[in-house]
Amino acid sequence: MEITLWHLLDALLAILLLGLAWSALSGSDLRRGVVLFMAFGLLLSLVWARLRAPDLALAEAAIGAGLSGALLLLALRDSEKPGNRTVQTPPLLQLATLLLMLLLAASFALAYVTAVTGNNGDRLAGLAFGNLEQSGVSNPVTAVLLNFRAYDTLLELAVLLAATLGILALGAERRPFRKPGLLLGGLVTWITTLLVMVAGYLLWAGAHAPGGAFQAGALLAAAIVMLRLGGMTSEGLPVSRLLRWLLAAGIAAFMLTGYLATFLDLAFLQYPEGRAGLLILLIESAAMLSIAFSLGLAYLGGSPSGWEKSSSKGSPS
Amino acid sequence: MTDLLGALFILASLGFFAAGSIGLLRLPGVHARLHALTKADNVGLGLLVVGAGLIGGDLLLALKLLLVWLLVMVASAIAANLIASHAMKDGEES
Amino acid sequence: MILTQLIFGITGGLLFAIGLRSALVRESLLARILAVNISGAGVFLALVAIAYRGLEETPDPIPHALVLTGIVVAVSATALALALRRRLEEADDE
Amino acid sequence: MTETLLLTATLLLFMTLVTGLIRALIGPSLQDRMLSIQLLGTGGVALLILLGLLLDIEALVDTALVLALLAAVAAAALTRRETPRD
Repeated sequence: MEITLWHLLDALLAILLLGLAWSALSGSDLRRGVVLFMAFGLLLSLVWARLRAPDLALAEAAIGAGLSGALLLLALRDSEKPGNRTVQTPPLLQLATLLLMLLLAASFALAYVTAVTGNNGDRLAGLAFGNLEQSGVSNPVTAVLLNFRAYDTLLELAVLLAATLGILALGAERRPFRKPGLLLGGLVTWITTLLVMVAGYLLWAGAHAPGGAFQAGALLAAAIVMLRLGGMTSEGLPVSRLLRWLLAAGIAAFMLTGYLATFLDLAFLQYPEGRAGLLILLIESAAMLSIAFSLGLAYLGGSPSGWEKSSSKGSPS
Repeated sequence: MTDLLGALFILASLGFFAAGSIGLLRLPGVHARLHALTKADNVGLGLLVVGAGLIGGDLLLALKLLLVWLLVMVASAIAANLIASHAMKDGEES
Repeated sequence: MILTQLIFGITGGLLFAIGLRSALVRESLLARILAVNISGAGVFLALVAIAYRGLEETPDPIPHALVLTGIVVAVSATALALALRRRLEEADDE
Repeated sequence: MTETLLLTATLLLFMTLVTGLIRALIGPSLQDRMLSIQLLGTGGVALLILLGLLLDIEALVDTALVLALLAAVAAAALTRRETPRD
């Protein structure tokens, strides 16, 4: 095994990742922890780039460095009273925890070594690359997400919807932000425009280059967040029934395509020959909207104002 | 030849990035540290973008890189302003 | 096995352990949320390291797709946890 | 030759970013720490461009673009104040 400068870079990245994780989790200052966690997310995006995973680097740059950072910085404002829930760990339990950790570490290592060394040459990757031409897109990651393993993505959207419903059930959103000054107002205008443009580009590019519904959705969510931060109380997130439809759009598009396929005597979610590219783009557009509005809602931390009003409209009184 | 010139630009940019980092560490107070960050780093990135454009040798790529640099400049200028005024208000309140 | 795979695989395992330990022993809810996120990042890192094939080779797209969905699920779960925490702190106030 | 030069530059740039991160560790104020994140954002853009050249992945420039856009969102999230409770 030849050691090159690349391995030096790998080692430095790895050490910094571990150092940041350790210092983010040690110490009682939560503000320090959150900022170091943001640095960790940024660094992770660089690591994905280094490991030749540009799709992940894009998603992490939008989510790890931007959205979760914004979420956590806002969470810092909700005061937390220390000492209220002190956990007193008895020595026996500490020992048990240590043993459990060792066991987990051993199984992790075993699984890892098996995954890296086992079954050389006979991997799913070969299958994925072999069928790429029939998938309707030329970016292998998009092909896996929207065609070969579309079930996974459908269920992932369901998880996202479940989390959003949980947040909606928790009550009202945060109080709105103050009206911005001249400078921030300008920033909000041009940055939301750019975010929407780049999101559109990534959605379209996802078929043949890194990008797709997830990255585009995260960028649209960032645009919604930016509008809210700029003191807008209703722009970006449509209240009323439209929001419900948008939240469910991704799953709806998936299910509809899936059932339509069964009418054509195909399996559920099997795309008719030659139409895969178009169908994938349609599903991706719907999924992008669902992801964007789910993450935008997540940022509010509760149901938007006016939600109750619109929900009682439909129910019989 | 263009590769070498590009590499020279990139090496020159490193000096500015180093100045930014050292300034962030050594200068006293938030407002002084803002200088180090927004000025040095943006010049450094500018030089790096020129160097990368030369090495890449592709006009479309060069334009994209230029766009990235402009965005970073505007965004960091506004971010610096926001942080500065936020730090100022904190000082008044406490 | 490639050395890069080994480096990031071990790092992934360690991140998972560091995160899990903090999630179990810390009392602050926010710290626990951070810990679970770091633990998850460790798993993602191990998966992407498995997918890596070398400097010139195209990596395995399947773990990449898995991690991509994982990142989005992680951020939505974090948002739900933060909303729950906010509600909990408000309930303590009353 | 160019590759070795670029790789060395990447390593040196990475080291300067690590130096800047010490500010995020020692603070003292939250704004100081955020400055460190801004530095990592700009430096991260630079590193992504270099990695894009080295690994020959053009999409990493798109990633740099996204990183540049999102850095401002985090700064805004830190500094915005909520409307007072009535």
